[in-house]
Amino acid sequence: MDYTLREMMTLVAAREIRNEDIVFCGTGISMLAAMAAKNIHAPKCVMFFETGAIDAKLEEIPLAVADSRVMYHTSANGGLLDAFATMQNRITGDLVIGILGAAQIDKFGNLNSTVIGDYFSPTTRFSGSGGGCDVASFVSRSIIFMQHEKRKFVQKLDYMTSPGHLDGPDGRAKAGLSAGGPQLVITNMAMMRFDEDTKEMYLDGCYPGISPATVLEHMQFTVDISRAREIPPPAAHELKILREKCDPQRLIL
Amino acid sequence: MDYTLREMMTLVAAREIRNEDIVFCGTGISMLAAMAAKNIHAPKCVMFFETGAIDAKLEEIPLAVADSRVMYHTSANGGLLDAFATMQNRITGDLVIGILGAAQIDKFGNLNSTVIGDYFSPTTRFSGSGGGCDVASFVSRSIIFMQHEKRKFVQKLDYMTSPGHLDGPDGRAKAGLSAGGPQLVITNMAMMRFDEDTKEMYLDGCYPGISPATVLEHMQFTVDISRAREIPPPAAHELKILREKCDPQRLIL
Amino acid sequence: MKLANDKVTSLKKAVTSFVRNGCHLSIGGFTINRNPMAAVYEIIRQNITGLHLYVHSNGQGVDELIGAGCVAKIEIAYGGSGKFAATCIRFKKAVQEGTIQVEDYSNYQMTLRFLAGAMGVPFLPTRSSLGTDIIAKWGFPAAMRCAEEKLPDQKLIVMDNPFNGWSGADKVVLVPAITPDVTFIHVQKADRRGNCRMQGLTFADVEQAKAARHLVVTCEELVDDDALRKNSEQNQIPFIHVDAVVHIPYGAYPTACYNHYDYDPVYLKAYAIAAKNDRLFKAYLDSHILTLADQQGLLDLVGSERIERIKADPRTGYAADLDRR
Amino acid sequence: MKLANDKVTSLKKAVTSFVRNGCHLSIGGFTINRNPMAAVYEIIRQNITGLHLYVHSNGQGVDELIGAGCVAKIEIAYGGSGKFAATCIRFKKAVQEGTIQVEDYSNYQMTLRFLAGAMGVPFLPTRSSLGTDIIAKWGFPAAMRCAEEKLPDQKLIVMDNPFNGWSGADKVVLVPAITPDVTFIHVQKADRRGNCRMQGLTFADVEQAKAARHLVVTCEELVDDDALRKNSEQNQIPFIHVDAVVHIPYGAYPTACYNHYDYDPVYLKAYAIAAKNDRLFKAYLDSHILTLADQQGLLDLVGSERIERIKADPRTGYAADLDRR
Repeated sequence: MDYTLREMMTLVAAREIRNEDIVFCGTGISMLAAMAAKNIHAPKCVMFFETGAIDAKLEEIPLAVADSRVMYHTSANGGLLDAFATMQNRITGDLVIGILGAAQIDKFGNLNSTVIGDYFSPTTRFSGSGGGCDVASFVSRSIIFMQHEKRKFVQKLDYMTSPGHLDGPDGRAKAGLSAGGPQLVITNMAMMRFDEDTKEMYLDGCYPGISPATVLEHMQFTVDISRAREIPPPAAHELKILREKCDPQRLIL
Repeated sequence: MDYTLREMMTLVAAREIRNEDIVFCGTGISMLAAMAAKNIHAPKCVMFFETGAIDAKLEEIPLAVADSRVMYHTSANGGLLDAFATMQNRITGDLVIGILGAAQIDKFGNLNSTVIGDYFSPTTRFSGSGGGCDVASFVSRSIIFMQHEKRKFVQKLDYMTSPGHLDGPDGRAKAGLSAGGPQLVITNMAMMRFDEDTKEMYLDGCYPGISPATVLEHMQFTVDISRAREIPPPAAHELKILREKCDPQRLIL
Repeated sequence: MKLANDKVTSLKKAVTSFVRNGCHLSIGGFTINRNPMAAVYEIIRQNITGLHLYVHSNGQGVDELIGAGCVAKIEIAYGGSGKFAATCIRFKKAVQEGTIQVEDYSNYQMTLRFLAGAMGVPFLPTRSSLGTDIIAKWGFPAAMRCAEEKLPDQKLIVMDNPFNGWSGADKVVLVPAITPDVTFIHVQKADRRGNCRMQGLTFADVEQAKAARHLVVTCEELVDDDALRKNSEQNQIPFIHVDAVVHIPYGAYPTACYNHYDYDPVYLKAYAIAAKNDRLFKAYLDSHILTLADQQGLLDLVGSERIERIKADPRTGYAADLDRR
Repeated sequence: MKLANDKVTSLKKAVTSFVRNGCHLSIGGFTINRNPMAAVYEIIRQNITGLHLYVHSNGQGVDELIGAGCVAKIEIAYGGSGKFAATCIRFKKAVQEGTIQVEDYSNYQMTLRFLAGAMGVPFLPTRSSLGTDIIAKWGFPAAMRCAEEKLPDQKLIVMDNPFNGWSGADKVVLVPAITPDVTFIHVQKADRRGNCRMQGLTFADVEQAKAARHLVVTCEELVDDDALRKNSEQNQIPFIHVDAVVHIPYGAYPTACYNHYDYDPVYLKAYAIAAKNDRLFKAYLDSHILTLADQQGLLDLVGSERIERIKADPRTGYAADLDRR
């Protein structure tokens, strides 16, 4: 069955979401991944936006986390203070899995979504942290979406917007952050996890037809590929639900 | 026209409230003073409770600041966070006049509403600060209601619950409090103000038939009586409004 | 637990599950309004002791818990029941007799402490209480604080404003976060998953609720699953904070519940009289709590005529013209 | 002013009264929802320059203010308009060309900074951003901060937790309070005295509103004086914070206003195209803002058919089935 890489990425992420998760969603495929999980295997998982919307009934795809579509049929319509407190508070925060994206990532899962070039005279300016830095600081588990390109998997970030494992195993603890950090990087080629001991990224699996060597060619730094497996392609029922129930208008896919 | 001292106290306080004031009210005669002001000469003044109720329509007398009667027909029903932030915030806080009471007061207008005796094994325990300390810390103007008794106007408080002028002219600034502090003490005998330079209490006026000497007999410390005048008794229209409109059931009076 | 679809349970079970001897407890409400009284009575019936209680301006609920001997330590801003007891009577007695230990804060400080807990930060700053004995005198001595893992080492900390006088402040008081083991609140409406909607003033219930490890909600009305999803900006507490939901009409009685019923002046006056005398108070505990099965038992004892009298007028939300003298 | 009974005025007058060249301004809303766009357009028409802007995740409003040359400095967490512009286009351009100075915070930090202003404290703590460049890199250099009285000397401060690890935190980040000279927000309902009721998400509007020295509220519906006094727990902002009320239906257009209308995808897409090109953008400013008298002028230009299309469906609060591709 034909599928796009964007569909693959969405479904790979969806598979990581459990029934017991509160899913912090951004715009785009991150919310689509949560919608897919909810419709496929985790009906009880709770979608949650930094704008303060909890457990919205998404009859249509929101085009921003402040889209009025996230306000419909929610458990509560609060504000930013409520949303971030829910993540910073360990009682509820430990239930949250964050989904993030960025312009650059390093081997410890630190993210840049602020600038390319010098911070004080950037060649490219991006939107900035938004809630990204907050989520990355607070939640114990997160999934990162990336395009697999050499300029994006970098030796050194031009600006560290959101903390991953910082400089390694003790990075978060030394800085004063709570335990946890990124778990998973999902790209248009592969899926990476972080080694339990070194907190460095390693290749967990490649998409069908993509070799570990190809993956490495698209990164500035090398990662362990010894644990790589082939990731199963989307199943027909997954694709059907994603296409027909989650994004029938193809607004994101 | 006959009147009780409680009526006199209430109306003396009411006269101090202006149309431009947000009045922080406690229970009892403090809210009655605000109601009287609103009905007599300051229809625009806003009554405000620490529970978060703003500008309630008090069709009946509340018996506590959390009485459901303060929740009816308000501008907003918030919570304690809203109420105290409104006072701590200088933009709105400078509009607020607080009305407080206590078990003990000293010459600088500091208040005790916590214990008589040693804090760690008190002979008498009172309710504690409630919002009293907060209001006294935040607002720039406050009125204090007291019974004029020797055991209440003391040389030294058994416990300082709420800050007045602390130890004198620079007391609040040294401690880190904002400017302001108590303006007025209204008792069952007299009205006291605080000297602009020394921040010590002085006798501003006595109720009809009460001499400055009598007032001094009811205090542990001496105050300047040279500025004392006779305070005009309640006018007939003031009493009529107080009795008929504010507390017809005589719940407080 | 927090994400379960149906959290409805009995009060008996909720108390048994979440309230242990010596646990750190918080109850919502303010003086004589929306105290979770049914829960308080069940805690008393289950003979829980050694509680560490956190409240701001609580009255009736605190006084009954203390009077029944459930409380060892309390952190509080105000113990009073309005006109019915300017200072809560059993609270006063217990402090004077040294049978409970008290730590005093102001109302705003207690509220900020709950907010800090809810936010997941160790403290919040305020300018309240600078120069006072709330700062100088610690009801819980430093040694006890250091020994007890569930207490912060300091009651509070006065700190110079590190932003060089920014906002006109030279100093601030930092007050430490509270994370109760369990909070009980009583709300007007909840659904089976635990979404809550309060009417009238919320006091500090939202912060007390979100700060707690476990949250038990008692409600006047248990509503259909979709009922609270319309106009959900009115839901102050989403289900993700909630562990148990108990449907108890008149669950705040004898305190008030806006839009449902008023406080019962007859009850509160009789309570104040009983509370002043140990023998009478023991009789009160027996007749009004210990020998009853539940809140319905109390309502039956009080009788429908008195309950009828305090029913809220739909226009004002309280019982207009109630005899409260 | 804050206690006046009738604060209704024209937008022109509100902007003239409260917005000066170089003043510190904040606008409510989030990306493409409930931005106070009518106010933004009036600020542009009045040719205000040198603004110091405070926002969290603002999109359309920020981008148009920057594009029109009103802004000199901005403190911000996120400049984006959802799918229509992942990064706001004129914002991006202005930063890259160095025509505005930026200070970056996270969304929570900006919200806490507004909350600190609203609370009247110099700072609030969070655990966000420890170890990142948000802490290490200051967009506004220390010298500039010290020179400008209206800026705190430090961007933020990392501090050891003075409560010895309480709440599991070893360190916290303190972020300084913001007190804008004026905040503009757009709400669904307001009365003449300024009581406000928002529907759907409130974002950080409440904090932005209460932090400001002056607050201008634009509203979809101007309601009778008593209308908001029922169920007033739904009023997020009481009148005591408000300086001016302006009645402007479609005051958030082309961004959305829950229960009233959706964002206009046609407008936002056309804007994104124009914004990418200086000549087209100048033409856009002329045709859509500068040559028009007011928001009604914009609605007339856009035409009733498009306005009809974005009208909110009463069940969901947005325009169901709107073509948003």
